[in-house]
Amino acid sequence: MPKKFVADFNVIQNTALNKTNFLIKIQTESKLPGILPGQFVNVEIKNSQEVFLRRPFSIFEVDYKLNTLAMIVKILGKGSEKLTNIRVGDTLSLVYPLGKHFTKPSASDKILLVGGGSGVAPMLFLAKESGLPKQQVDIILGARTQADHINVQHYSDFATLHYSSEDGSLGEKGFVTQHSVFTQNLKTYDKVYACGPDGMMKAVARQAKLAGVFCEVSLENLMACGFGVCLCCIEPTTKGNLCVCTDGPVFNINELKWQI
Amino acid sequence: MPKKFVADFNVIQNTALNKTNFLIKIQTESKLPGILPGQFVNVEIKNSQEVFLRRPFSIFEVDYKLNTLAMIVKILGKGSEKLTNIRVGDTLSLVYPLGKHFTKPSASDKILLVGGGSGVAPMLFLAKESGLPKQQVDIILGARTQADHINVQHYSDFATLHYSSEDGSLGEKGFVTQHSVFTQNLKTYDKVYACGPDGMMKAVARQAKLAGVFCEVSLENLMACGFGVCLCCIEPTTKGNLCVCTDGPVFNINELKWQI
Amino acid sequence: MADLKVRLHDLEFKNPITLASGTCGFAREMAEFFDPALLGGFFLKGSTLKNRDGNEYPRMAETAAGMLNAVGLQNKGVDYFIENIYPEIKDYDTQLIMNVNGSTVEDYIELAEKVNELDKINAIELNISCPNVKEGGMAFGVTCPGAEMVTREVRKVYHKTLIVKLSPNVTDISEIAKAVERQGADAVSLVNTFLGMAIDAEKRVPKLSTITGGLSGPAIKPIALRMVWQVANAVKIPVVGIGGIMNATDAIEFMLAGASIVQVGTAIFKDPMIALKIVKGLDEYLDRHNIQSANNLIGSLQV
Amino acid sequence: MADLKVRLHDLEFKNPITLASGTCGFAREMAEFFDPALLGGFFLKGSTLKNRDGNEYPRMAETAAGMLNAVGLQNKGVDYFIENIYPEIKDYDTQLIMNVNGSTVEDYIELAEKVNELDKINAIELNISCPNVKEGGMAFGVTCPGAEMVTREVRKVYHKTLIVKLSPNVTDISEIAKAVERQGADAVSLVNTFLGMAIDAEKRVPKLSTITGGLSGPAIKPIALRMVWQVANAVKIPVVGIGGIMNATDAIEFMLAGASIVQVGTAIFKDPMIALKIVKGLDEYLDRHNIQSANNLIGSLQV
Ligand SMILES: Cc1cc2nc3c(=O)[nH]c(=O)nc-3n(C[C@H](O)[C@H](O)[C@H](O)COP(=O)(O)OP(=O)(O)OC[C@H]3O[C@@H](n4cnc5c(N)ncnc54)[C@H](O)[C@@H]3O)c2cc1C
Ligand SMILES: Cc1cc2nc3c(=O)[nH]c(=O)nc-3n(C[C@H](O)[C@H](O)[C@H](O)COP(=O)(O)OP(=O)(O)OC[C@H]3O[C@@H](n4cnc5c(N)ncnc54)[C@H](O)[C@@H]3O)c2cc1C
Ligand SMILES: Cc1cc2nc3c(=O)[nH]c(=O)nc-3n(C[C@H](O)[C@H](O)[C@H](O)COP(=O)(O)O)c2cc1C
Ligand SMILES: Cc1cc2nc3c(=O)[nH]c(=O)nc-3n(C[C@H](O)[C@H](O)[C@H](O)COP(=O)(O)O)c2cc1C
Ligand code: FES
Ligand code: FES
Repeated sequence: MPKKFVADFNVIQNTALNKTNFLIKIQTESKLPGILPGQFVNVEIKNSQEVFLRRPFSIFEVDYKLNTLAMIVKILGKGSEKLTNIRVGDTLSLVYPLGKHFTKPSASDKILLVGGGSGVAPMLFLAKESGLPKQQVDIILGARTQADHINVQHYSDFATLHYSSEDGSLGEKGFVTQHSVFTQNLKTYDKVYACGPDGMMKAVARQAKLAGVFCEVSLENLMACGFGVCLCCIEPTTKGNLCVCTDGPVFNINELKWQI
Repeated sequence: MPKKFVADFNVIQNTALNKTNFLIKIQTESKLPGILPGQFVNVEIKNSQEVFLRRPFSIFEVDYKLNTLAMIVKILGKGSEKLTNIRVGDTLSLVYPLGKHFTKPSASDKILLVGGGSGVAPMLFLAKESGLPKQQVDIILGARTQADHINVQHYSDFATLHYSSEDGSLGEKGFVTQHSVFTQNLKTYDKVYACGPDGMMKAVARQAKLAGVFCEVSLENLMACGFGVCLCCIEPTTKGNLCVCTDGPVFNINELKWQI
Repeated sequence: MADLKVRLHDLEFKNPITLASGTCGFAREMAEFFDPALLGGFFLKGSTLKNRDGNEYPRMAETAAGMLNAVGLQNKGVDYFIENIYPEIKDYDTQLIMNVNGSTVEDYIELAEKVNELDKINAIELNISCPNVKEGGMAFGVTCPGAEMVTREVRKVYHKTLIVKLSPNVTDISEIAKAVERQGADAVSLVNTFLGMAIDAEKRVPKLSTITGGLSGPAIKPIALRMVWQVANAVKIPVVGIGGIMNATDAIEFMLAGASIVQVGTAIFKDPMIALKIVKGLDEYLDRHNIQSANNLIGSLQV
Repeated sequence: MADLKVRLHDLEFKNPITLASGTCGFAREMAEFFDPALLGGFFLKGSTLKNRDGNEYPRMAETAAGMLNAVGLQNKGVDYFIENIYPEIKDYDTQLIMNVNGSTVEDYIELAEKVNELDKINAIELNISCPNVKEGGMAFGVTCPGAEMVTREVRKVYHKTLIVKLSPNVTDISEIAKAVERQGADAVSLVNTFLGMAIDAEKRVPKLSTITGGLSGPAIKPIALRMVWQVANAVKIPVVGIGGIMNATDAIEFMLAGASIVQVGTAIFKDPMIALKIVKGLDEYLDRHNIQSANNLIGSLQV
């Protein structure tokens, strides 16, 4: 019985969330396997003379009834750009589900989620799937300016939303780790989860380590295969070089060899 | 002053003429240079991981007022297939105009045009541009069956149309060279022009040579550049190996080293 | 339904489609997608005597129709394999072939001795062509004396099918092939990756931690195909064709050029199921061309 | 607007972007598209002593991100060039460089002597790396003694800038580069095409009349770039970078790796105007990175 799959999905939605972020929703005819926050898919970029390999994207939403998946794609280069040009009705080949998920919080946990850039996708998924009452879930969403933020208001059913932006145009001014929720309450959380640019995750990890709080981050190393055979995506850890695609992308910060 | 150009054209029409032939009409903002029947364009196939080089297509129609060109594209492989998927509003990069044209008939000439497959395009263009009254222009269009023929009824303003098909489903049964117009009247023509599959052109050439009639054919050798620098498209001739893209595609059959 | 069975020396493959070393893990990773028994075989991830951490990140750069890798033979060592991986995969109903790598001849010998004891491993692929390690690897594979020496010594201790994997980074690959044939290789496999390089123009630094790495994928196919053709015409032992095979047509081309079996590598990253599609495509091709057996395809190019 | 001027030995190029031999005809074909004075230079179609018909059709096969050619140096011979083509192009305000090819050393010498007399040809590119001819060509370029011998003999009779074009079909291209440097080459250009092959699987025949041909285009770029990097680090004479350059970024990568000028080849077939776009892109890059002169880019990779 296979545990990982390759299949063509139908594109049923492609919506610009802002200038560079797109919500792409896709549907398959087969039953979806169980998927947890932190896992990702590897997407084929068709019709490009420049892109050769697939591109990994976090799973953002799952609907097991409709067999749909959603992802948030930020335009970074040629592959993501091409992907965001896809039209409803086109097909998208996925390898899925890939990688390890975030540790599920226990019922009494108070958790803090920190998302930056396209890293908001797995954070929002985790907020929704945490199973915790909204009061136990805080989420800080960071971006450069208001225009870089995406509208996630409807997630306020699952978490208390906090915003930060470097220029102060939305929420508190500064980096996510300068947000008052982060600086003042960090120690009060049982678990901290982060996904976003390297610098941001390292800053979160540094503070969490100092505060002695459980912290998991989701890495975005360059990948060739996405399922553990090429050994290109490795990250140095206390257990040696591990594959981000199979041993991660979620890592406990204590495992990582980050100089923080 | 450049004589050859590279430019993006806008696709303004893409119509299926039958199952495998498409009429693609494109428009440019710049003024078109003078273009004569037999000349061709080299078209970039975008968004294909398999196709690397451009693909040559004969010019089928020119409108100098609207600055439009048309070509008839037959699906043969991956490039032509991709090309026929293009949508109105897309752009198409062309290198143009390329190659030598057919010898213009003189005012008193009676001419016979023989077109097979996608070779009908330059023949119809030549019929229209010959400047001769319809009575002096006969055209035999050949295909395997009726379904492979395209509807060119409106060209009856310029030429008398004759059809042949291998199964007899349209016009006379058999090859173009078995058509009664060809077998009975060949010697009565001042000039014979042919474009189509190699086998067809060779059969036409053989008969024309026997009959001592002036005959030009348009070759479709594999090309890399299309403008005379790579020397890949050569055809052995009485003047040595000549480039089909610059010395041709139109050749007088007496120049060719065909074993006919 | 044509007969897809082919032989490589004294090994039978249920079909000529296998997966290349370093691109299919230890076969169990592929078993998460499909039943390994459906393929001719698996060339397992390169093993060394001792644990190797491999090179630093980044190890990968995408290129036109290909990729560079600089993995550097990361693996836990042959003993770990024997104790922890072999038991899990040994009953897969397919050919499992170890890919062995040394920094010295002694390494190769010791590895071969150990693998010789493994019941379900019927062959080794001697990798003398890895461009991504400082010692050994390609250094042995780019000269005739080097290639001969390793082959000769391993031949002495290894009693099953010995396949030597050749480097394409040489002036005349047929000479190397003939040299290893002389020393008792049962087959040659080619090609390993081409030494290449990628630069980040904006940052003005190499894209790989090791500056250079190994190029694979469809970009290299025309060169690999030429080499397989040359070698198949130069040696009597069978040839394993590798390099940029992405679909059934590519596989067929390598067989026409003289390969008895082929390995699919980088294509797996694009589509983990690709090898099954290639088996199907090969079968259809043989039927369409009225060829009874895949054997009849081997070296049947008309020139 | 940065300063794009660069030097190659004692030649000045108004910018480092030139077109590769065999892909830009005799420059006049390009002049039908744009003013030749806009480019650094043109490496003219390979000339031989006598008229050559070249190989039979088909001479071309498309491959993944590249193409194979088997033109085989079709040209009308150097005398025809001197009488009929040279007069037409000699006043183009750009560097015109002859690409000369022989079957024997004597051929090369005689060619060099003739070209030496041409006022407006300031350099020759000695092609010892053509894979598409039976005699001479690559045979000279794949061994150090062969490369040395041709270079030495031509050096004796040719008094302007002597560029030797190297074959990538070798185990160690830096050795060949060092060998020709020793014999007085003023620069090396690399790479020529890789020997490759393509097969028509349906017809079961080779796609080229010559079975094998030369691979060019973006597919080969990573290998070419690696070779330019290696050679630039091995010799003191300047290096001309060639191989799969499709855009300004590619050209910049070759310069970072150590090329003083670059040649654009196959990309011209895709876009005859490409070289002008590359000049513009290079200029923009230099401005964006605050680099005053293209000279400062050469070999400035940070490793
Ligand atoms: C597990 C995982 C989950 C991810 N989830 C998401 C997601 O939900 N949404 C999203 O928008 N993106 C996500 N990413 C990142 C996404 O894969 C990259 O943005 C994408 O691959 C870029 O491809 P491209 O072709 O657009 O960029 P390219 O044209 O290939 O590269 C553009 C530039 O970005 C750099 N770059 C490309 N990929 C990466 C990377 N992974 N890390 C660092 N630098 C890189 C390149 O070196 C280059 O400089 C995820 C990545 C991983 C590994
Ligand atoms: C001067 C000229 C004018 C042309 N005019 C037209 C036209 O008006 N309309 C039209 O439909 N086609 C025309 N063609 C042919 C057209 O260029 C080819 O059909 C097209 O390039 C095929 O590309 P592809 O990618 O679809 O086929 P591929 O996938 O590249 O090839 C499919 C198969 O066809 C063979 N093949 C491809 N091109 C040729 C060729 N030129 N000669 C012989 N075999 C070939 C290949 O070897 C392969 O077996 C013309 C060609 C030339 C040289
Ligand atoms: C990521 C990666 C890792 C590889 N590791 C090995 C290895 O451990 N041993 C080996 O012999 N070849 C290794 N190779 C080379 C492949 O087995 C194969 O020879 C090469 O990739 C060419 O085939 P392809 O173009 O189909 O990938 C590796 C290739 C890649 C891409
Ligand atoms: C069709 C064709 C013809 C060529 N003819 C010559 C030649 O006559 N002399 C020569 O030195 N190189 C010749 N080359 C090699 C190119 O100059 C260049 O070295 C090679 O194509 C790699 O560069 P590219 O990838 O940019 O094309 C030819 C290449 C092609 C594609
Ligand atoms: S991407 Fe291949 S092992 Fe992780
Ligand atoms: S196609 Fe290049 S010369 Fe004709």
